[in-house]
Amino acid sequence: MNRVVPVLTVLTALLLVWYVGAVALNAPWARDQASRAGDSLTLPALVHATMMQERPVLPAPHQVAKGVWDGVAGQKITSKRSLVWHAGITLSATLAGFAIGSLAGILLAVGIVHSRVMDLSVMPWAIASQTVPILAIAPMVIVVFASMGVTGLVPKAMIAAWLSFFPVLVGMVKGLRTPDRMQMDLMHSWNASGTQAFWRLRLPSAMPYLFASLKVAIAAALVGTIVGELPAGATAGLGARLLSGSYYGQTIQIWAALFAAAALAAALVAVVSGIERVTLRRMGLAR
Amino acid sequence: MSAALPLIAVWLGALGLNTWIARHRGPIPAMLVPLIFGATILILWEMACRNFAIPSVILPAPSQIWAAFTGNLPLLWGDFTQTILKGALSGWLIGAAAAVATAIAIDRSPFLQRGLLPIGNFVAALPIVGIAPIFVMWFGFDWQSKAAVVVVMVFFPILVNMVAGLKATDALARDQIATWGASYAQALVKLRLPAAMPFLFNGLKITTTLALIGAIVAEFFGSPTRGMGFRISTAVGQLNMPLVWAEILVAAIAGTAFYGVVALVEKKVTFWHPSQRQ
Amino acid sequence: MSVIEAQGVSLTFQTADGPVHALKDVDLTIGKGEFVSFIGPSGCGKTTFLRTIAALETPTEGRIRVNSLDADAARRARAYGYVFQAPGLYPWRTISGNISLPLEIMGFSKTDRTDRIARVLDLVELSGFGGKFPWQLSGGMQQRASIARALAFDADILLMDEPFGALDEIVRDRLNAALLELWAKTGKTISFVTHSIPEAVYLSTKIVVMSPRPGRITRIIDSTLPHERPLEIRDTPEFIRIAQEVREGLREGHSYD
Amino acid sequence: MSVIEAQGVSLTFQTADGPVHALKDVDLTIGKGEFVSFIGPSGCGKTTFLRTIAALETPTEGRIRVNSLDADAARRARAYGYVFQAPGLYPWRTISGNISLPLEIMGFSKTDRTDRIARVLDLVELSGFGGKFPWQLSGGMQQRASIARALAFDADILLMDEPFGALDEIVRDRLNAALLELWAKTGKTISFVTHSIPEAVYLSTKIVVMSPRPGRITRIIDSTLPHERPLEIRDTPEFIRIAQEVREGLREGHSYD
Amino acid sequence: ADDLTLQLKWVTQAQFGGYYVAKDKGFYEEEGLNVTIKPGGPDIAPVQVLAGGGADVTVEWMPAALAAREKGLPIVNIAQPFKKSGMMLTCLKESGVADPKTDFKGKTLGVWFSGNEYPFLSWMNHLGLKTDGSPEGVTVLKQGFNVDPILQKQAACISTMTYNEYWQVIDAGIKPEDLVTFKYDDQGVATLEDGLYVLEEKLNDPAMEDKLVRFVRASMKGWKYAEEHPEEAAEIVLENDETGAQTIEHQARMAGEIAKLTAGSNGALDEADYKRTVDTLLSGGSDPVISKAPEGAWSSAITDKALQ
Ligand SMILES: Nc1ncnc2c1ncn2[C@@H]1O[C@H](COP(=O)(O)OP(=O)(O)OP(=O)(O)O)[C@@H](O)[C@H]1O
Ligand SMILES: Nc1ncnc2c1ncn2[C@@H]1O[C@H](COP(=O)(O)OP(=O)(O)OP(=O)(O)O)[C@@H](O)[C@H]1O
Ligand SMILES: Cc1ncc(C[n+]2csc(CCO)c2C)c(N)n1
Ligand SMILES: [Mg+2]
Ligand SMILES: [Mg+2]
Repeated sequence: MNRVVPVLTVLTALLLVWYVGAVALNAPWARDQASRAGDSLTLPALVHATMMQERPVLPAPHQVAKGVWDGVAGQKITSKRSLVWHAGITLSATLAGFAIGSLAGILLAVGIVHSRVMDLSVMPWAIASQTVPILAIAPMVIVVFASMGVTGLVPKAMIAAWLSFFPVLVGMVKGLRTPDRMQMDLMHSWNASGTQAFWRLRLPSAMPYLFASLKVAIAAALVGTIVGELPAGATAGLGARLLSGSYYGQTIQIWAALFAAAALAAALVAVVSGIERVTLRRMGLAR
Repeated sequence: MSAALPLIAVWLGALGLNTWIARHRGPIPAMLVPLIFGATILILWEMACRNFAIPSVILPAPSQIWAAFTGNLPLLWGDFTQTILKGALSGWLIGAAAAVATAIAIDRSPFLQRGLLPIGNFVAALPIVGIAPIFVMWFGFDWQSKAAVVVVMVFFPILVNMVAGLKATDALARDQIATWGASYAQALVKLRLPAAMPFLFNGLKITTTLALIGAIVAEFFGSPTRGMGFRISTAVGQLNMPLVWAEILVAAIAGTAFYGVVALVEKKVTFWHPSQRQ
Repeated sequence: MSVIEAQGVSLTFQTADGPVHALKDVDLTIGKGEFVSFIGPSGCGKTTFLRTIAALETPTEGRIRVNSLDADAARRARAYGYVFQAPGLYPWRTISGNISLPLEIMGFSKTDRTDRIARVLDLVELSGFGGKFPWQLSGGMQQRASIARALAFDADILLMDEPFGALDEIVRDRLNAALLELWAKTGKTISFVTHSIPEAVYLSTKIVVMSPRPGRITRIIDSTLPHERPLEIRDTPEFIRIAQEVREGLREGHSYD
Repeated sequence: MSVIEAQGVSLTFQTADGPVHALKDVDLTIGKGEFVSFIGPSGCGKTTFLRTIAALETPTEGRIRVNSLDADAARRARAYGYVFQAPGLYPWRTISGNISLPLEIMGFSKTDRTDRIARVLDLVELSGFGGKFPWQLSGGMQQRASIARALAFDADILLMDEPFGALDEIVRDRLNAALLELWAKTGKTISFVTHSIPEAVYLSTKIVVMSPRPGRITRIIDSTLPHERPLEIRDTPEFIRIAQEVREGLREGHSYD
Repeated sequence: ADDLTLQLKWVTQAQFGGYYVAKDKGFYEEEGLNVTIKPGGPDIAPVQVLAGGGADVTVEWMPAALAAREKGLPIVNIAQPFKKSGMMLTCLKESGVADPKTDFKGKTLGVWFSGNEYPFLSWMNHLGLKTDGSPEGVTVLKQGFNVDPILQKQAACISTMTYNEYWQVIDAGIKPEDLVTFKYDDQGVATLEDGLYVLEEKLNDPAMEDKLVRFVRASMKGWKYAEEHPEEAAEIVLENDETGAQTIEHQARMAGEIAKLTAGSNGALDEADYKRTVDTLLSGGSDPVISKAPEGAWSSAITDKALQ
């Protein structure tokens, strides 16, 4: 409850800035139109004109809200014009990619912390892998998968996984190395095996790092999926929706899809945060 | 099947060699192991391209890529300055500064924390692909719009880590500084910022590579006729895959170097953290 | 003039398996320049009481006044130096850096800081270790560094939670003597938690005996020893009598569980 | 039969501002069932020596054998329980969970674990606190929990680094007696670091006095006290004589700096 | 039925109406074909999909196809449903561009890349304008997916198709009289668009050849139907659009414009058109798109049989 007031305050401030921005950015166009038509606009008329454009440079909040509302509530969920339908498609690939990516990140981190060969050899190449501009090779990934007969969700999920494994890897390596000397020594003095020290010391210590990384990773997975949806032939999903909106200069549609994607990302991050809070409380780490 | 056998043989051989070298301590094995690992991948790649006759428009062999790399150095250098130095680096610096400042602002005020963080999460989660065309519209075709994309892209990861870091001090240390009647700013500078450094660097490291991706990808949505993203999309259209991969090679070298520098600074700054002490 | 005044202070921690009554109805007045020791079984609330004085905990009942201010205002006025039970040194600063920290916060000049650091390092016998990092020191050395840190800025009130627990008898004797000397010279008010009966008797003008579950004061023993205290005073009958009284008080506390 | 054997052990730490000679030419043999106390000024290498025995540090010179194995092999054979100078409890586990941890690692059954936890909690007078988290306990209670953890799995060798430093006299006496009883009953070999001369004399069959810079053994005093030791033994002339000898040894060590 | 995959050059829209009509009206089915239509996108290089085995036939523009052929990827034009080019450069009148020969110098022009830049480059070659940013040439912008650069006045001219982007500019509120357009066709630099291409080796396989014959026959039937019923074609396209972003007005108009481009083609490539395309690409200064006249880049084998 004590969140409502602050959130609303910030929201109001943001909306205000947004409206001002919308007027400022859309005004040249409105003036241009008016002067082409041979008349000039009074200030109220100008403001009014900036709120009503069909392809505004920056759509006003209420236009975006209407776009989202039409996309969410104005259609049957199974309709191709429903944002829910597109979001569902994006979500499934995001979750699959996130699962694969974070699992890979965790496993690699475990390997790196326990094996010197992996520590020395994997990390530089994991970094290099992330510098490969994904949009550039995404079409190739899709082409290669397609030539193996795999299409649909899997190629997108692989791109999502590609982007999401790295934050998890970096965070987990740091987290798994966080236990201080005395804690490691205790384990040592009990002759705990690597596995035991992992489950009982390294992993619990790494939890705060892990969750910070997972939050980044799930957002990254969504970006990856959307990127994957662009060259995937732009058939369905929020990415395709963004692209087609962009292609036809439908700014309102872009922003509506953008907000749907951001809402999805925020929801996903919130879910991870929720799991984090429960887990850390269970572990007694959150006081 | 028989085409795969030599590949497996090479892979096993390299693995064995590396395992043996890794038993030795010191800087030379530490250099050697990743190099051998990388060399193995390259050899396997080259062999795969030849043995399976993979067409170069799908996947060029390393030797072809290298030829494209050495043959186009001035071009690649121009793209590098445009995309990495102007787009990625400036965006990363601005984004990181903004994220740290926001984290501190949020941390300072519980009101903002409750109000801004959820909305901040939301705004920062706007996918770049949607933002890029808008930013091109707002900030023009040149590197400024790319930097803006990078700012948005790196902001969230750094913010998340920095907020976590500012919460990371233990109760004793906080009590300690309270007894000295430290002002908020003093507690921040002397205690909480240093304690947050391991987390901050976590975020900074993750975003070095994100910054590159952002700058390159943003060029797909409109650019002048130079830059790595421009070159890649153009070269893909021309089926000049070796040049595409040469650009990717540049990105990989730049990204690894960028990451390496940040990691080096991290080592200097957080020398006291158990993960650095070992 | 009373410097610290506790009236009907109670403090209850709410934990998952029920409330813990760490302090119950504690009344205590500490005058200016007094040296008060707290002694009592482990878990009886000594640390909690010191923390309450320092405004690190808020009493659930009653109130604490320090220098006629409420505790938190006194904290902001930098009224005291606190030595915690654990050293709590910052790993990213050297020993000198750690001692320098509160001085920086309080705005001492660079040269003044250097002087003070050298002086307190010498006092706790750590000269030459200023450049080391905390994890390069032994347990006792870390504890001494943390004492040095609290002494460096010359607060009027010192709150010390088992400062000499990890030190051997001989260093401890020397530091006891140094502390007494400092106290006599500066007229500081000192609250001191210890587990050693001789130490409590040797140092204090007043000894507060506490007992657990709920944590409360069971005896307050005023010392009749003179202000001037050579080490040999520990063999006088007066000393032994007071020690005996404290021991009895302690024993009573223990018989409760 | 010798259980721990150190021959010419030296250990030097390399730090940014030069090497620190934590141990220099240490020779020591500890027989089966002995109770050896280490005493010496802060920073003289007691902790370092215990860590070397436990194979947590590798000597730069000389060698250590435990149970005729090298130290690391003995560690792998789970030859000892180690009580560190700081409690080092895991914040994400309750007290019971902390004690249970080494038992889980060593593969004790669930019921066995529950029994043992109850027994050692009782031994250190913490029954009823098993469900609390470490930060909900006082300093002394945390220290006792860490002792309980090391006792729970019944290792043949106990390495204890100032286990009773944060406890009051009365609990300390009781735990001293309990430790002696445990030792007599089980015939464990115990290496024990303390700063208290009476404690060292009361508990030990052999007292090792160390001195710093470089850390080395200056005296080894064999106790002539009988195995059976009521608390009153502390007033016997024999006890006082040995204590005096230890005190002299300590003083010698201090005169070096 | 025999399976066959068609890779489009761009997203689902009336530009590809003929294929969707053929599928929807059952023309493919009648020929015993089961055709999968894969939409393209800004970063799909159709020839690459072809090389990777992701499709059997692709829709591509001839300049890109010939350039790919010169890069060593043997692809062959088997049919040419589009007779005319729809490409043009659309300029704001206020930017002062009236005559391409004199007015482009120093202006900023928006161009599509990813293999679509060849016609533009050869046109500039013809005009003797440099495109590398040197002062006596033009400044080239890589144009994104939309017509923003002209609306935002970031460019004097942008690339448009007669059937699509041009109307987006109009829809955005700019009056036709405020615009100047230059069709590639009118400038004599037109190149062939939207042909059907396969890998050369496929033609050596009689079974595959037979499939392609049936495919081209059915596709042309679809195209001719679409030409006559643009409204219906637009509706069919809309049904097949999974993004749900298209509007019927825009697609119907597009179908009408496309009909103008397909009119006059029966599917067979006109050798004269081919020659003109090759000449355009070969000609011009220092940096021609292709360096020598290609051989075997088209084949009438399929259309000969399909059109009997
Ligand atoms: N944060 C907390 N949450 C719950 N219980 C607490 C907390 N802090 C202290 N306690 C409880 O309060 C009681 C008093 O603790 P306190 O630390 O004051 O003891 P103490 O007298 O300093 O003991 P010691 O000599 O062992 O340090 C103990 O029973 C302890 O378990
Ligand atoms: N990791 C380390 N790096 C550098 N120096 C160290 C390290 N650990 C210990 N030392 C140094 O070694 C010496 C011996 O330390 P040790 O901890 O063994 O002392 P101690 O006898 O246990 O002292 P105390 O009674 O204070 O615990 C000290 O001078 C200390 O500074
Ligand atoms: C990024 C981008 N690249 C190429 C084209 C060109 N293009 C390929 S097919 C086709 C038909 C349009 O209706 C067009 C214009 C574009 N538009 N956007
Ligand atoms: Mg305490
Ligand atoms: Mg020690």
